[in-house]
Amino acid sequence: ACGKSDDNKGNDTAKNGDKKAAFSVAMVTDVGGVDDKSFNQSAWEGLQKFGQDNGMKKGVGGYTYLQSKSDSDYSTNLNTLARQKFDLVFGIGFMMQGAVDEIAKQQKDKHFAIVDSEVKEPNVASILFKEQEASFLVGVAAAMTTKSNKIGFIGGVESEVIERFESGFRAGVQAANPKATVDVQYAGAFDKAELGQSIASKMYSSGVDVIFAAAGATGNGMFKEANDRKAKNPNATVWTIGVDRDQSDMGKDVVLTSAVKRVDVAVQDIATKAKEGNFPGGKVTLYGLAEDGVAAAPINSSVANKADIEKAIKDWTDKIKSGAVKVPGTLKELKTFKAK
Amino acid sequence: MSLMEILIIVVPSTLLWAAPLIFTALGGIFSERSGVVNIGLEGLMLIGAFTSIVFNLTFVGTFGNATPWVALIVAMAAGALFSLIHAVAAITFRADHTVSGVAINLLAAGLCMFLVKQMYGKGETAIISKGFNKIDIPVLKDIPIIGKIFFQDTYWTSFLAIIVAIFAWYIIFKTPFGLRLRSVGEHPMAADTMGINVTKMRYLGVIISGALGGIGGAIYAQSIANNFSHATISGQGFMALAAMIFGKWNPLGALGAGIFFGFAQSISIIGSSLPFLKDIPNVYLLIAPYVLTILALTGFIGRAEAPKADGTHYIKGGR
Amino acid sequence: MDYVIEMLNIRKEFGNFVANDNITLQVKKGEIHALLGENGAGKSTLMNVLFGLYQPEAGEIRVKGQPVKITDPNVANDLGIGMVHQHFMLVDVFSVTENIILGKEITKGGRIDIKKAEEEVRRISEQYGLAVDPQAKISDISVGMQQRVEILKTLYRGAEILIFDEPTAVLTPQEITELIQIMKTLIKEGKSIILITHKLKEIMEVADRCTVIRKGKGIGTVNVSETNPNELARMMVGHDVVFKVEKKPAEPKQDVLEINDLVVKDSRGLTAVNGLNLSVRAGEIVGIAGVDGNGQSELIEAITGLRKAESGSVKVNGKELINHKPRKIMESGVGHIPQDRHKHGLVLNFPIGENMVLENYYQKPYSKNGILNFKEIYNQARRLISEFDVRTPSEYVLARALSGGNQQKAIIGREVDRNPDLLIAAQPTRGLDVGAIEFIHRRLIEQRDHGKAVLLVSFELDEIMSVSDRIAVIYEGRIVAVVDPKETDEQELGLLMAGSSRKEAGTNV
Amino acid sequence: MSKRLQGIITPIIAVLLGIIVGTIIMLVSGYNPISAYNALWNGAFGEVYYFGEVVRQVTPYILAGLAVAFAFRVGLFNIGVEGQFIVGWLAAVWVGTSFDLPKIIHLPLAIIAATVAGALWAYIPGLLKARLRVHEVIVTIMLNYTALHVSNYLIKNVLTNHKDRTGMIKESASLRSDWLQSITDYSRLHWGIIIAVICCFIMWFLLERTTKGFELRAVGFNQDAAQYAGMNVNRTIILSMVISGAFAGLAGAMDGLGTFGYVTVKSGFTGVGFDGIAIALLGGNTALGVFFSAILFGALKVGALNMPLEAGVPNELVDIIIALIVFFVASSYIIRVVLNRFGKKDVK
Ligand SMILES: Nc1ncnc2c1ncn2[C@@H]1O[C@H](COP(=O)(O)OP(=O)(O)OP(=O)(O)O)[C@@H](O)[C@H]1O
Ligand SMILES: Nc1ncnc2c1ncn2[C@@H]1O[C@H](COP(=O)(O)OP(=O)(O)OP(=O)(O)O)[C@@H](O)[C@H]1O
Ligand SMILES: [Mg+2]
Ligand SMILES: [Mg+2]
Repeated sequence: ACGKSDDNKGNDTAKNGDKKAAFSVAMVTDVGGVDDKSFNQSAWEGLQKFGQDNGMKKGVGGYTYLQSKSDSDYSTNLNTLARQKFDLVFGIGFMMQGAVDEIAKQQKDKHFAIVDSEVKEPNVASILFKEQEASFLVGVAAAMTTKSNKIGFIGGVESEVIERFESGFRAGVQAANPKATVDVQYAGAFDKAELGQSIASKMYSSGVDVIFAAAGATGNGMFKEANDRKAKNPNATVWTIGVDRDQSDMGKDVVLTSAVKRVDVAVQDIATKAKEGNFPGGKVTLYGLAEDGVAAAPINSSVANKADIEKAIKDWTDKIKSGAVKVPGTLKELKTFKAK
Repeated sequence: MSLMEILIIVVPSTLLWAAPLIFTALGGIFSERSGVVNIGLEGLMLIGAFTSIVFNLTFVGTFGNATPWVALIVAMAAGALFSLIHAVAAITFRADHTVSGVAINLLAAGLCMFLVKQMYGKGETAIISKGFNKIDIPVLKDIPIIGKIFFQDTYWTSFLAIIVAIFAWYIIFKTPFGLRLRSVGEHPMAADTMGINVTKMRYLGVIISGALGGIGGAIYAQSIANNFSHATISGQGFMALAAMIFGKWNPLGALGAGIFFGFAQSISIIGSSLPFLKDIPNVYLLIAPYVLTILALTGFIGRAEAPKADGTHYIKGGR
Repeated sequence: MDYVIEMLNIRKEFGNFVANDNITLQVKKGEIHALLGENGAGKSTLMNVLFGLYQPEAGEIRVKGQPVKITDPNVANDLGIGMVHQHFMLVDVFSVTENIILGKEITKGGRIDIKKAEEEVRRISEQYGLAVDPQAKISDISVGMQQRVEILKTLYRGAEILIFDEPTAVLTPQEITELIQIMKTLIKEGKSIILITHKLKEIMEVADRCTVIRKGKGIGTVNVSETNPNELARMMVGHDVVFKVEKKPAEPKQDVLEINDLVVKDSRGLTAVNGLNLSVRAGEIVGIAGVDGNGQSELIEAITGLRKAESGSVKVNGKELINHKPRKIMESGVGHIPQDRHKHGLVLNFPIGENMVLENYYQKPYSKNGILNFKEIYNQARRLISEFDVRTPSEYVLARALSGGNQQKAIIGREVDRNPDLLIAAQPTRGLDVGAIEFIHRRLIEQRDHGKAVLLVSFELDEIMSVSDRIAVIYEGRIVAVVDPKETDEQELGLLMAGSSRKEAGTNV
Repeated sequence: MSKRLQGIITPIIAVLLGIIVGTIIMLVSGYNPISAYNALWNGAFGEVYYFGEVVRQVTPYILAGLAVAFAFRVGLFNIGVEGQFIVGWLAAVWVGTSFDLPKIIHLPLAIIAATVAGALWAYIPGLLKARLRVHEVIVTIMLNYTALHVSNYLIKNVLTNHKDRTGMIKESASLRSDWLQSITDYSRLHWGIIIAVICCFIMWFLLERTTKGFELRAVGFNQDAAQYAGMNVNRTIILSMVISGAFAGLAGAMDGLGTFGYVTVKSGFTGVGFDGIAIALLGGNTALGVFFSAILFGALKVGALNMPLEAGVPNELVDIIIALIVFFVASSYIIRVVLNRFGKKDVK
């Protein structure tokens, strides 16, 4: 509401934007904030795109976000946005499930959406991704890239979402190269880059040549390790696979691909539906390959068999989209998974 | 996995993780040896991490490959400057050292994130392009066995930490400065009657701790995290504090403790690849470093005595 | 007149309190000048002003006739003024040499040249006859040696004028003799000395002149050869003082304390009490004479349960109490005036009132059902404060704010009031002025007369001789002799304390 | 100026100074301080909803502050409140979800479970300190991480079947109240605040009025004298850690049974335990002081959430202001010196 901050943001706040009671939408991030290079950022990008496409302004009455500083802030933030009369409020991340559930019951005339979790309330749209499908594809890529037949997986904190990444990834590896083994290790944290780095170092040292990290900022350590190894020895085969968005910027020589989760697509989609009066309240909307909700990022151009990999990914994508292959989303399903 | 393989994996990652801890713990030692309790180490690391990343991002064009080293020096200066707040509060204003240290932590966290948002308009910085890289130490790397374990795929900063720790030990125990610093932390009134400026020594102790804490943060940021966000420094300062106590306020002790922490951490990582540990729940490996530390403390370390006047104010003529 | 030091009309205030009010002190070259005054008279303050630790509000200081501003101890050092403080200013964890060179280190290429420094220390210590081990850690050496280190510190800095603040309060008779010898040597070497002491005997023995202050004001300076202890005491307190404690012959009854073959280790794991036997009867005061470090502290700690005994037996009223909990022992009728009043005797940050019930706070009427009854606690405190003449603004001030003498009176009041069958008094009068000492001695004797057993540990032979009914000499953790104070003298005791057998000592008389 | 008056004025001045410096920072960095403070105020007290949220936030803050303060009073630095908080939260939800009992039994049982869990978690450093003289700071730091990982494991593998979140606790174990929520416009205000206030009283009473408190304080000031006086120093050290941990565990129950009603897998610390350190120190480690500083912290934290939206100011600014306030309170010596100087002038 004051001089400089407005200039900075290049946008206006609500105070002078009272033209009409237009559609407004907001989101609450978890402690990561909108620049976590991961799904908060992706969600915010989607929201911004939606806002710009619809000629909305940033701020109250348009589109905005609130960042949480701890778990107990989710509820307050969701509530604040609902009170500011935003028509639709997104809660980004499974951590917000409880808070969304609760506020949705209280603010029955408002619409909410939750990403990565399910809330069974008529005014809440639940957005779930089939992470396993994207990670299946990167698993295929990993399996076709590895020379040592040793592949690594670094998980952040053991949770349902990361379990989907893990099982999909392992299924993909298994499908494309049954001889390859996957070394799975959880760091126990999403914010400990040193753990990511040490785990990656261990994996590379023990012969692993492709690692997939579904571990937030912990994964940064993996990129660091791979870049270091590459810088030291340009002939080293140290591949990494990013997560959530195309993380090729984390190291142009070492990022093989990324398991992309198009939170932005989902957010835009739900927002658009809500604006048009088709809000999928009370329903779970699943975003998988078929819905363009997840994808494998482009394969690094310096991979020798890039074309083969791309072809394989295309084939598997078709199979998955058609339902011919059902990618396992839990470790239990993985046990019985057989690639046809 | 053979023992050799294990060592080749464990040792470099131990040293990598130990380096920032060692620097910061050494900082704590200088401060506490002078009698000023410093639980603000976390904050000092934060300032160091923040400064180094910002500097690195801004000046990488100017300094090229030397950027991380220059950033290290800048972070050192920033840490020293920031620690002055603690010095003024704890020494001149006679603030409770613990309270002031807590304030340092809170302030650093708030300020750095505030500035990141102010400068970049978002909650975290970009990734730096020139950090500290893996290296093989020339000559030493060729020593049979040892060379491969200790001197290959490692970081200059790790060895810098070891050298600085030894240097700090020398300073503290072998030089007039060290003698005076310790005397001020043990019995400031005695030092005063010997014509030593207690206030000056304590300021120096705190400023050095700021400088070393800044370096610790900068090393962490530039060799591990590669950018700065709210999560970059999350608890490492407290681990450094623990390393300082674990090492009994002795630089070589802190060196050992830092390496021990790094080792415990690495062991927990390697554990999942060892046949006999493979099937135990992950949680045991996750808590292993912490439990090991507690066991080590109860087992062979025994009681650690802080400098006698640690945390006290020196008031001329007081009792 | 050839004065090395002149402090003219010095005034020093602490807040609203005037600690030094227009005091003048003039010290001639080559003399030992005594400074005498009650506890809190302002002696230490005056010396701290001279040493640059405090800045005076008014007055002038001249060194060798030149007016000077002594802004900090460095300036004092440069002017050749050195001070041996009342509370030693030594860093426990440093070696003797490190303590001496601190602030004026001998270096080689940036590092301390410890070899050379040790040689230098050895050289000075030989020159002035101050035997020390340059490599020993302060925490490992005796109080006497610590004091020699203090003196060496000043000499190392080339001090010409030495200030001794109550140097003998912590010394054994032998050490005092040695110190007096050292002071005489120093004078011969051309130094001048200002000596603060409460012991008139010492003043009479070594001092040339004596300046007396009372309640912050200068009373006057006298030539020692032209005065006597009674006059000095009168100047100091403003009225006549009785020195000799009046006491009736003891009427000892049954054994209250019986110690058999007691073995106790010290903190370093060395045997400190080594098969000690001792008994104290109801209605008598047994004084333990001995050089510091012969197991006195460990003995007391073992009796009171503060330290684990290895073996042996400690019975009080016939009940075995060895290695029982301190509280159990206390409840069995043992009272204890501890040696270190700041460390053990008081919680300095508690009000003096709460300190008065430090040991029986949990008993009725101070506590009921686990709840404290502050009314009763403070009633008791007020009673003790008036009965034992503890000078304090109120019972609510922190114990920290009281002077040493008054803190001690409070502790004694608390212990005596519990009316223990056995009262252990360790160094009960250390650092106190004559008035306070007399008061405490009378209280101890009163306890005896009430049929209680009193065990007195003191390094002051005077005190041991005048208060005890029997004297047990402790040497290397054993009682080596038990003598009747009426049938011995300081010399014999001194020899016994140094390890000679009774016979040898006897033949030496 | 009387000591008591000074004791009240000094923190107020510290708060004012913190706000002044915060204002300067905003001016320098180009934000509008008036709208920022306005947003802060509105976000804390502007609506009854926010007021309810402030009180909700204050509840665990009071208890975490008491936990730190209590240990401090006995000369111990309990950095482990965070870990004790986490295990308390877990235990409360565990009991809250696992049984079907009448409220009169279930709720107290859940609360006691949290208290006991926190107390046990703190018993470890207490025991190690008392018996082996191991520095409590290291042990509590290490136990924080241990608590985090163990509780995550238990949530995934014991409380749930590989879920990230437990179900809601049974109504019979809940501290929530429809009435409290309705009068505060659906804030998460719950009955826990009563417990927190009672605990303030308990802490005060325990320390200042009871025999045990006498021992605890004596040990805090001078262990040697306490031992000399026949107190069991080791037992007192353990007791103080246990009580401190009990407060921390109780704070966890406030979130487990009140604010959230469930527990989730945590990717990092909640921060409540660390905020507790600042709260305790700001409150001078006394019960009343903790009460007021928890209110200040709670209001600032909740109000801060509103600042980016209403005033475009990053909410880190509030962290800075909190830090500054802690600083100025710590430096109250200098404030007192200045006050005394003014005081004197007035008299003359
Ligand atoms: N730092 C201080 N702050 C306030 N008052 C002080 C301080 N130091 C000393 N005083 C006051 O000055 C008076 C003189 O104290 P000083 O230590 O000089 O006495 P003293 O003559 O050395 O006593 P003693 O024989 O016990 O050593 C004391 O009674 C005390 O009230
Ligand atoms: N920091 C202080 N603030 C207030 N008063 C003080 C302070 N330091 C010392 N004093 C005062 O100094 C006086 C005595 O000081 P001093 O150290 O000379 O005591 P003392 O009687 O010599 O004790 P001791 O026997 O322990 O040497 C006390 O009355 C005390 O009130
Ligand atoms: Mg004195
Ligand atoms: Mg004295």
